[in-house]
Amino acid sequence: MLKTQSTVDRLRQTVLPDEGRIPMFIYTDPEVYALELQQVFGKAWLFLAHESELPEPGSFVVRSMGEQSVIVGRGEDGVIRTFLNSCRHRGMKLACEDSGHTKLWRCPYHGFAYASTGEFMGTLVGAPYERVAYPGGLDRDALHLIEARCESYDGLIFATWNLEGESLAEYLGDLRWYLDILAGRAEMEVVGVPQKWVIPCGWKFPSENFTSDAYHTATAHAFLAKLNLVQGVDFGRDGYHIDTGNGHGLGIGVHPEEDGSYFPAELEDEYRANLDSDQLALLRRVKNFHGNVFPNFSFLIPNFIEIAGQKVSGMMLRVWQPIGPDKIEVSSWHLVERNGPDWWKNKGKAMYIQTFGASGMFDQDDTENWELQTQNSNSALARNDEVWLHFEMGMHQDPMPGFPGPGAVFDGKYSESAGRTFYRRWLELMLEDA
Amino acid sequence: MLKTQSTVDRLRQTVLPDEGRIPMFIYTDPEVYALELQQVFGKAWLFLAHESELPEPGSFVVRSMGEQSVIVGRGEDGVIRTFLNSCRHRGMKLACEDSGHTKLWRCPYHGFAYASTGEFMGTLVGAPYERVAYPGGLDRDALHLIEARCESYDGLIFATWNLEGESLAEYLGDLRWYLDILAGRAEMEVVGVPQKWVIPCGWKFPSENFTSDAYHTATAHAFLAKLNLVQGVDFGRDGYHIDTGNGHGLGIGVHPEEDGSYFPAELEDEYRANLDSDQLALLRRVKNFHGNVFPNFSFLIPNFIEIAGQKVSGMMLRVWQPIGPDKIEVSSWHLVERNGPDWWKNKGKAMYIQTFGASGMFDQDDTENWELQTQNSNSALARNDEVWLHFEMGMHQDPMPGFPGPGAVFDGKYSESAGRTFYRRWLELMLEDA
Amino acid sequence: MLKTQSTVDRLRQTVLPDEGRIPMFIYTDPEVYALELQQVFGKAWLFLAHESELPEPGSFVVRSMGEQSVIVGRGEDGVIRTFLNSCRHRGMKLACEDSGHTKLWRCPYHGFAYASTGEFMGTLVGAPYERVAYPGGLDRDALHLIEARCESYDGLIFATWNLEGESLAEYLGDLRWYLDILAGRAEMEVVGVPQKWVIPCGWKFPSENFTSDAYHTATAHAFLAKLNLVQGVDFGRDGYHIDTGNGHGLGIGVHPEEDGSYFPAELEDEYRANLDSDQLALLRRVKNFHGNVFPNFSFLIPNFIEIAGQKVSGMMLRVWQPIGPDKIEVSSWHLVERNGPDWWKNKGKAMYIQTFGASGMFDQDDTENWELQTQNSNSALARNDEVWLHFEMGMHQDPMPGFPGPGAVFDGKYSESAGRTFYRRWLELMLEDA
Amino acid sequence: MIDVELRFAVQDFLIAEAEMLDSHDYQSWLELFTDDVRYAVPVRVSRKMPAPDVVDEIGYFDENKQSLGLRVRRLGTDVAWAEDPPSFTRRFVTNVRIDPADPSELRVRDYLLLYRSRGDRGVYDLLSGERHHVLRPNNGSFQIASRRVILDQASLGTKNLGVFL
Amino acid sequence: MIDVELRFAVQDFLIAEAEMLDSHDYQSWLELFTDDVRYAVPVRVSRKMPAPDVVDEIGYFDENKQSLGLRVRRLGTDVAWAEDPPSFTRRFVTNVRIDPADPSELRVRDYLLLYRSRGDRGVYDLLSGERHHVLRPNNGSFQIASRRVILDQASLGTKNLGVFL
Amino acid sequence: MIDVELRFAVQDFLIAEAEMLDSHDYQSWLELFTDDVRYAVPVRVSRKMPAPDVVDEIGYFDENKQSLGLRVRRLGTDVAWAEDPPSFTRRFVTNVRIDPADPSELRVRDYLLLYRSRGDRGVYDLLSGERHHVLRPNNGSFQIASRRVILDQASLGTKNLGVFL
Ligand code: FES
Ligand code: FES
Ligand code: FES
Ligand SMILES: [Fe+3]
Ligand SMILES: [Fe+3]
Ligand SMILES: [Fe+3]
Repeated sequence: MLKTQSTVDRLRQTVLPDEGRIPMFIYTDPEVYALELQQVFGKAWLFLAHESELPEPGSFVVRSMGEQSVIVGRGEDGVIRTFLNSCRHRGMKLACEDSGHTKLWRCPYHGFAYASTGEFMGTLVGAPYERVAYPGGLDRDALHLIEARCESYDGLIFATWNLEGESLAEYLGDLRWYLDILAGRAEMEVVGVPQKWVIPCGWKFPSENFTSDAYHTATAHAFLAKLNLVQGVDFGRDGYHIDTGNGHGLGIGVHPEEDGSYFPAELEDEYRANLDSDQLALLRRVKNFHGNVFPNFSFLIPNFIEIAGQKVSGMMLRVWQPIGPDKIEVSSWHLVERNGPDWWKNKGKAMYIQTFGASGMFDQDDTENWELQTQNSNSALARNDEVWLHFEMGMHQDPMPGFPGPGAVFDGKYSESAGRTFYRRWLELMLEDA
Repeated sequence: MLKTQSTVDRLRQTVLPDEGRIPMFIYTDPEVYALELQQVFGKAWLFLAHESELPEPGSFVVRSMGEQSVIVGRGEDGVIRTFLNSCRHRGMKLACEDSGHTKLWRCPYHGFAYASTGEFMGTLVGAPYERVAYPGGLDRDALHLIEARCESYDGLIFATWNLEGESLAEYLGDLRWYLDILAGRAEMEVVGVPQKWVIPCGWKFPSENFTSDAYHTATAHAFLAKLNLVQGVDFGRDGYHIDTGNGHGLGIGVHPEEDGSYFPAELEDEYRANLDSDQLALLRRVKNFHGNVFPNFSFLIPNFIEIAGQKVSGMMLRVWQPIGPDKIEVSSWHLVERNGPDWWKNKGKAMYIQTFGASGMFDQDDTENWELQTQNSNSALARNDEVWLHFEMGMHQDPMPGFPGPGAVFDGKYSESAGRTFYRRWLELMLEDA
Repeated sequence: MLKTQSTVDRLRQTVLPDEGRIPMFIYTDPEVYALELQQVFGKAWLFLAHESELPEPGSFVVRSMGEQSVIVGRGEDGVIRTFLNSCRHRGMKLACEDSGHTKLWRCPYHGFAYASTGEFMGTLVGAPYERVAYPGGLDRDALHLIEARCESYDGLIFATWNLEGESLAEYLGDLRWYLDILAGRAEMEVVGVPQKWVIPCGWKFPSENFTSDAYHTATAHAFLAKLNLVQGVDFGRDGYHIDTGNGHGLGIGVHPEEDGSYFPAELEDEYRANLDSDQLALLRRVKNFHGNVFPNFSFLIPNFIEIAGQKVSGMMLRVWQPIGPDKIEVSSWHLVERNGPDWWKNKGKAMYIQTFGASGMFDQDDTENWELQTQNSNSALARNDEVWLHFEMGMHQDPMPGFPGPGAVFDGKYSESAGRTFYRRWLELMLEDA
Repeated sequence: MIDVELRFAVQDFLIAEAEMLDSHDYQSWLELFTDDVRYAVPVRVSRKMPAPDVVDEIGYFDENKQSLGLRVRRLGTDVAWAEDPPSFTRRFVTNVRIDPADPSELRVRDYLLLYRSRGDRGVYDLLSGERHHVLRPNNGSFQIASRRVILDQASLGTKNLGVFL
Repeated sequence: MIDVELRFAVQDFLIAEAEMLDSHDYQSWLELFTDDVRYAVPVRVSRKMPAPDVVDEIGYFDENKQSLGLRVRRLGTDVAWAEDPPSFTRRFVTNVRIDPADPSELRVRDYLLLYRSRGDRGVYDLLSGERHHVLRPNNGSFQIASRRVILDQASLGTKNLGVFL
Repeated sequence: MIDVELRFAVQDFLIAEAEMLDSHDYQSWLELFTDDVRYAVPVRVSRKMPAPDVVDEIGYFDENKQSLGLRVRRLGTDVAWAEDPPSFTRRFVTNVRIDPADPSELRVRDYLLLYRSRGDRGVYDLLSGERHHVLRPNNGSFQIASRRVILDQASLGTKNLGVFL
């Protein structure tokens, strides 16, 4: 890291979450980014796929960890693994497609072959002449695919290159109680495939937005009020902001008890079977639900809206995949209860596509902000004085007592507590063994 | 600046204006450029706009200082100010358009609002809930827009991030006497808006060309002779080259006294009211007039040509805005006397557009040179020995005595004296506190 | 090289050709590439053109050395020279076309002129006023074009910036015996001009492929077998792999003695006049012939195929010109015996175009591999542990005795010996005076 | 051989629609659609042959008249930030094919190349795709009863689809 | 419904013009213009709606027959460096619309996509815009009495306009 | 004035061909060519005017029916790695010109803009050029007896020509 020593020093001096101040340059500085790929994306647990995307043995999808292409596959033995998408011979990609099904990956360059479980199968099944080319034979073990550590929670598949560190469960910590409500309340499935598109913005802008930015809704998404799509709206304030203390954060918007649950009654039993009474009680009041798992995995249950007499919401998962210092590829999955009634599935999907995703009216507003913040970040880099961003919301606020869920829970969603923690965690990783 | 220490050393050893030698790599080296953004564009006075572009209180244009987007606006109080186009909250751009008119900038992300004078107006007018989101309130002063130091001379608006340094008047120094002739001789106005286009070239190539390169005309613009558009032409030699000693430079082509002034008689009185007798005498002999204000602001009164019996010239202002080490966005403004006669305005504009600007026959020749010099500069970077550029013209020539205007004035435009001074000034800034 | 010190250390520790291990990051790391431009392309002999491309005095082509544009021209005196395509005045390109014919290069910017032999001819022939602009005159010698050291072998023109180092003959060493068979067996000529296209891949992937990768044919080009275009194929094994010990390498596929020569009988006499008996004997058995001259010049006589009863092969020369860390511009020349019979020329050309070049079925397979290896290399850069590539083929194999040609010759083309030497030579240059 | 009048009627209709969008006349544009219109842009994926590369279960757009109307109304407000200032767009319509089998529901396909610039420093986006229309004759002209657009990217190279296809 | 013959006459004329420019036949091209032609390319700006985004007070081109002639003569010399070697250009003409109101002065609009490459390492520029023509019938064909081109960028992404639009 | 029926017959033919290629129906595409077809794509070079910039002695393609057939058969295998997954392609065919001099061998030219994406992160290639066809009437439709494509780059900006032009 010699070459970025000056960067490390600048980070140490200028990233001040405790004071609610974050310097603008860190969002897109190429040297900060190079360090992030190693220190953050090289060590954190990264979301890759939902188990429903790997229905059977042999199913696989191609995803990314940092900028590295990886194969997430369910082996013939049913176990889900994550491999670097790189042949052990000369580093050719083994899978060039987005997804597929196979017993065996045969490299298109020289034919080295690998089982769906990662073992090197020799070249015999691939190219002939192994005995001739390698009289001494090849070292099977040395040629096993490079494998990441892969674990799931509530059907959400994560992997990390940090083979010795904390488990996924430890990594998620207090967030699990809330993830259960999001993704563990029922059997969930991805509808189709993720939408993917490219935004010219630094990956931390959207991540921090989902972590702790309930406040932007009233202005950024002002069209809601202009078009009277929301009445007597609280502009996303009513509810809770939760700081789980390890970089993750979420906001839960709630509606009055008396409204009764917005979720389909048809699924009540399944919910009850999967959630404890406190989680169930909270689910019944959920009006919207957003958050981010450090570093770049977000989730959202958009504010319910009424379509032809029925309240619906189309939930989604998001990965803000960096593909450069100031560019991301967004993946947006629509997730729904597999056993949900058709009206819930159909209207939920329509609502999701019309309001979110590449053409989504909300995403349009947000991408505009993230892109222009990114342009300012790029130019801030060269300034002789720092441009500070303001992260002071809820700085001196105390968590509310007596909330059933874990973590520091704040009354009302207007707080950037989890955002400050996001940067504490980020800085910690960036400076680790520097 | 640790990371560019090796660059600083190389500059110290190889940039030798006194010997008329400049190394090729400095024109596009990414590290030199990173340093320039801080040392040159972070400290120099930069031209942004002409006062006629801000006709009334609330008028604003969006321009650049180095790579930073800034708003140049006339406040409700009539004062012209320059602000970083970056919200104090999270750095979103406040103005995304090229120009406009407003009493108030309301940030599209969370609604923080700012008066046209830069004061933070709180979020009340913007987004609701300030009292809820920030119970302790927000620090109005800390949230004032980041403001650059902004001054005008002869209607030319400049700004700098160097808040304590010399004034614009001091910065321009001896050049002012000549700027008066260019932009102060009468009430001037920008016609429409600037043309803008992108050229793959380093910003110093065009800057040095306008500073001291009268010599290229005969060859680069040889079509003039080929098409007999110039007779008995002196190929741009007759006249004066002026080195004001602080990095600025200009060349003034003159015609014989007896020809009488080429400028419209209708404006004679206004000229007399604005210029002293020496300036007036010089204006009467001006055939062409080009120069550059360090670092990247150029001006030009092209050689007069006769259109249907009347001599005209369409003057222009230029900014060679770097948008990367080897890329610029050119802005070209057409400036004319507001009270000029129609024939002067109409023919002058036609002449300007037909010969200069993106489609201009002269600019085509020049962009070709600057682009290919840039390609050679990019590759020179990797050479084990330096590629030297030749800057020796007029090196041992003495200034002429008795010229009424200030600065070192050379008889005949063929001299690179001001070009050498340009690089002296440049090097000085680059090495400052390095 | 201060800034890449950390890179130099990493290279020293991780590039281990003796162990058959090469780290993935070296293929596209921007800092490795910056070092390569200086240490490898700044010092090695680089192929530029074939003498038949410069038919007469005044003929010239524009080519590249590293990223630098150079003019390769036959002077009025008939001598072939290589000049930096950069005017000594301000570095404008003297030749902007791909090829041409001239007595004199006149710079389009200010008119400095140069003879086809590189001497500065003053500006008189170019722009007027030299006496006025430079009363003291200009130093003719100092303004001579920057000239590289240029030599030919078998009609192949090479140049280097290393003016004091080994001669081309010494540089090629043992490879010459084989180059004679390739390019010296008869009077050769380039058919038309080279094809050029851009591939997003690091330059070393194709270079190592031509140096020592006979093994990929069976898999990468499996369509041959699928379409029964090859019967009883040995998948490119039968023949010899040759490691000339200085970074160059080649593979020669042979057919049974009894088949008799595949080359046209019409040329037998000319071959005999140019080759010694051992070379001639080998030529008679050549079925295919591929190799690479360190660093990035490859050649290939593709496996002969039968077209309408006649065996033909369309030979080619290749330069893998880097135009960035992970991008190359390929130039592919089709070379043929000038005195060859029409059937050989026509069918050979058709065979070349249909199987190789931008649309070539073989090149398509290979570009796919090189592009995806490049993507993996780009991402490997950020890994906390190295991704090793496997280079162990033929590691413990001894050269065969009694082969008439020089160098270490291995029986059977399946060996990566020359590939390992390629990286030994590469590392040596990269670490030189570091 | 398809009737010439019909060819030009269809072509003029598609070209007129492009002009409405490129000049931001969204109100007129909305009226081109039938009340029962289905406007869909499925997701494209990169798969080994012969696996299908269009995924209809999910899309970038999945609209009806009401949702299209909502999008248009939104663009009429002064808070549709992403398109104010609006992108400069140009919709090049070529390769028109008409299937006259059912005159009451013409099946028409074309190729669309959409040039989009936010006017920033020479940068622009290009979107390419094939459009499948169902056109219903409607006094002298047509109405769009269905549109399905197959985009030619598995990962869209434009920051958002704030522009219609 | 516009007359078919007229449609093809106009289309053939515009396509023939594109061919002249793409093959550098500037002399023939010049003759397509009337002596009183006005050829203008105004500047485009990025403004908040509903402010106009075309500025006619100033332009990238503002030509008459004489100045077009000068440009053409210049291209005929051996010192028009910027276009020698010439760019490889291709002018894709689509979305043609004809207003036949005044047959003596046809108002025609089209979309122009201009591909331009200097043949360098796969790099190219694209210019996109709408052209407004006034065509005067001229024995069997037309002459261009007026052209106004609205480019789709506020900052042109090409090093110069050494090519005609 | 060229016959309207002929215009549309030619245009429909070229558009149908583009569709075959864009939908990877190579078998049907191959049948569009006569047995004696010559399919050539010469190399383009950057030269000072008036030197010719097309080099016919060597090309990116130089095919006959047999070699085209081989390419098509290859694409039918499961080892044509470079196009499996296949590129998403779109061939925009415009500026069609017909020379009806010899009805039995129609000389036709058009402009081709080929959009190509491997579906990766918004990246795409664009190929531009002019195509010269010789079309032979063949019961109601045509067959291609000759094709020559002039590409607009001296150094192709696409990794390979695994796609037909
Ligand atoms: S790279 Fe996979 S087998 Fe060689
Ligand atoms: S960024 Fe401006 S209000 Fe938040
Ligand atoms: S750069 Fe060549 S003469 Fe000035
Ligand atoms: Fe939002
Ligand atoms: Fe000039
Ligand atoms: Fe190969």
